[in-house]
Amino acid sequence: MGKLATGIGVDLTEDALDPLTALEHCSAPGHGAADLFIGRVRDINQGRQVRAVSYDLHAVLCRNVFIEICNQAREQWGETINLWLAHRYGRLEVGEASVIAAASSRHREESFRACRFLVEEMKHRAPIWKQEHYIDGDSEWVQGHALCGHG
Amino acid sequence: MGKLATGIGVDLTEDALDPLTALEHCSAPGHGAADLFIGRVRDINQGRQVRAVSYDLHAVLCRNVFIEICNQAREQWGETINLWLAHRYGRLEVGEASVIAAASSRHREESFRACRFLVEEMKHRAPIWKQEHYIDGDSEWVQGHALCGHG
Amino acid sequence: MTMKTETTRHSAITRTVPVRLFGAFRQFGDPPVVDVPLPDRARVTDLRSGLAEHYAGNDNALSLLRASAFATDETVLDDSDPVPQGRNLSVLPPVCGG
Amino acid sequence: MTMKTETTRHSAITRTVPVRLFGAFRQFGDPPVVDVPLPDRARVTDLRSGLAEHYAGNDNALSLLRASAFATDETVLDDSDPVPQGRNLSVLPPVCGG
Repeated sequence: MGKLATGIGVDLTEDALDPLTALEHCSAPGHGAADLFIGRVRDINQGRQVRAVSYDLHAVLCRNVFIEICNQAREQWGETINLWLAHRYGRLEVGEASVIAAASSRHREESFRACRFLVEEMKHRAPIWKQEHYIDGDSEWVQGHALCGHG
Repeated sequence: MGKLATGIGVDLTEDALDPLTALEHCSAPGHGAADLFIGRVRDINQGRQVRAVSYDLHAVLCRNVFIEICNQAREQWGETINLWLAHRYGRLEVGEASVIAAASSRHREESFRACRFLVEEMKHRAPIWKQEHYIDGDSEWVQGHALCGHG
Repeated sequence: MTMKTETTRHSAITRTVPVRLFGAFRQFGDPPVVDVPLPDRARVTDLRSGLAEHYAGNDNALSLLRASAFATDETVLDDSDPVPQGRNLSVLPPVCGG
Repeated sequence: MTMKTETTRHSAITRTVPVRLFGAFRQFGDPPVVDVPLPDRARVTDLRSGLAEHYAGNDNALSLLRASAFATDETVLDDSDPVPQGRNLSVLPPVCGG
């Protein structure tokens, strides 16, 4: 678990993700709104029946990218918003949570937008990969978004 | 607690709202995404320091309106999405959750949009009122959105 | 002329309906339900007038009433709707859930 | 001419750098870290060429490599960047978190 600025929390863990931890982090007496997103392992992807997914990630870089994404969200929607971004790695069964993003803010507009931002940026920029395990016994690394250099 | 169609859950209660109940309802093997919104009592509203808020609601009509809102969300984003909409009534202290809305779906776009829809429609259409209690001892009913007849 | 008198007689107050109060209407010291006298074949607009008479002289309540809607347990009503028979009726101030 | 020979000599292989593999690169039977020979003053494009030589003949790996980026623990690199000294280096296939 890592915190950079107060109000920003990121986590990369092999353990089950806990939405209550995210919601507790994303709360404050002045925050009337919190939005939380959970990504879970689906039973079917592109027509193939999935049994489980193994997530691989570059922990150090990923943590830095998560913090950078959170900082950018604060630049856009205000320094007072709280943000949480956590991703699990290792093998996950269908229905288990792979990612939790959350944001809290004074009013709901910022929470919804910032939470969505965390999810979209994570998907495009975070060094995370997944290998799907199908019920037929086959496994395959899922194609993703090519990363670009800084700038 | 009420359910109309499978996958739609609405609740009006004096008890503390539980985000885990909402997230459990909004999950399915085919659902890769869930979005959850929590509205909480803020410590300041329009410059006045709030100690607590009393929520009043028309339970029977409110339940009907909640179900109607959920049905409309399904018409827009698909019959397979799961939806949860719960509101608390009675006296709530600062930080306590007054409303929880959640949606789950195959992909994240529908979850985000449907959850946002539930919140916006609830705020405009549900027969719910709030009286703010200020730290100076004063109390006031908060002005809201006028309701319109059907059609 | 006789016809008109007949009509007037038919529109005279013939019943009262209980109207439940919510939200800011709770602040005027009424019980939770107010009985509103209504003419026969009344429309929602008559219900509004009846409740306005109840609040005669209370400018805050009258102002709130103008911004409020009437509803059954199933739906919000238009002023032109007939007052439904045998249904619970409520007066709903502007809402602010969440 | 002498100058050019000097330059060429300076660009000869002078070190190897360990490059960590992630995601689909794990499927080709390599250890988690591959040592890539590099000329002095190498740029990331040289790192890419060096790793391509490692995967010579493996079309799947070469195709994956073309879509991949190199990174330190702090940031993703451009092909025109110098290979940073004393930093952990990784090759990152296209990502798909969530």
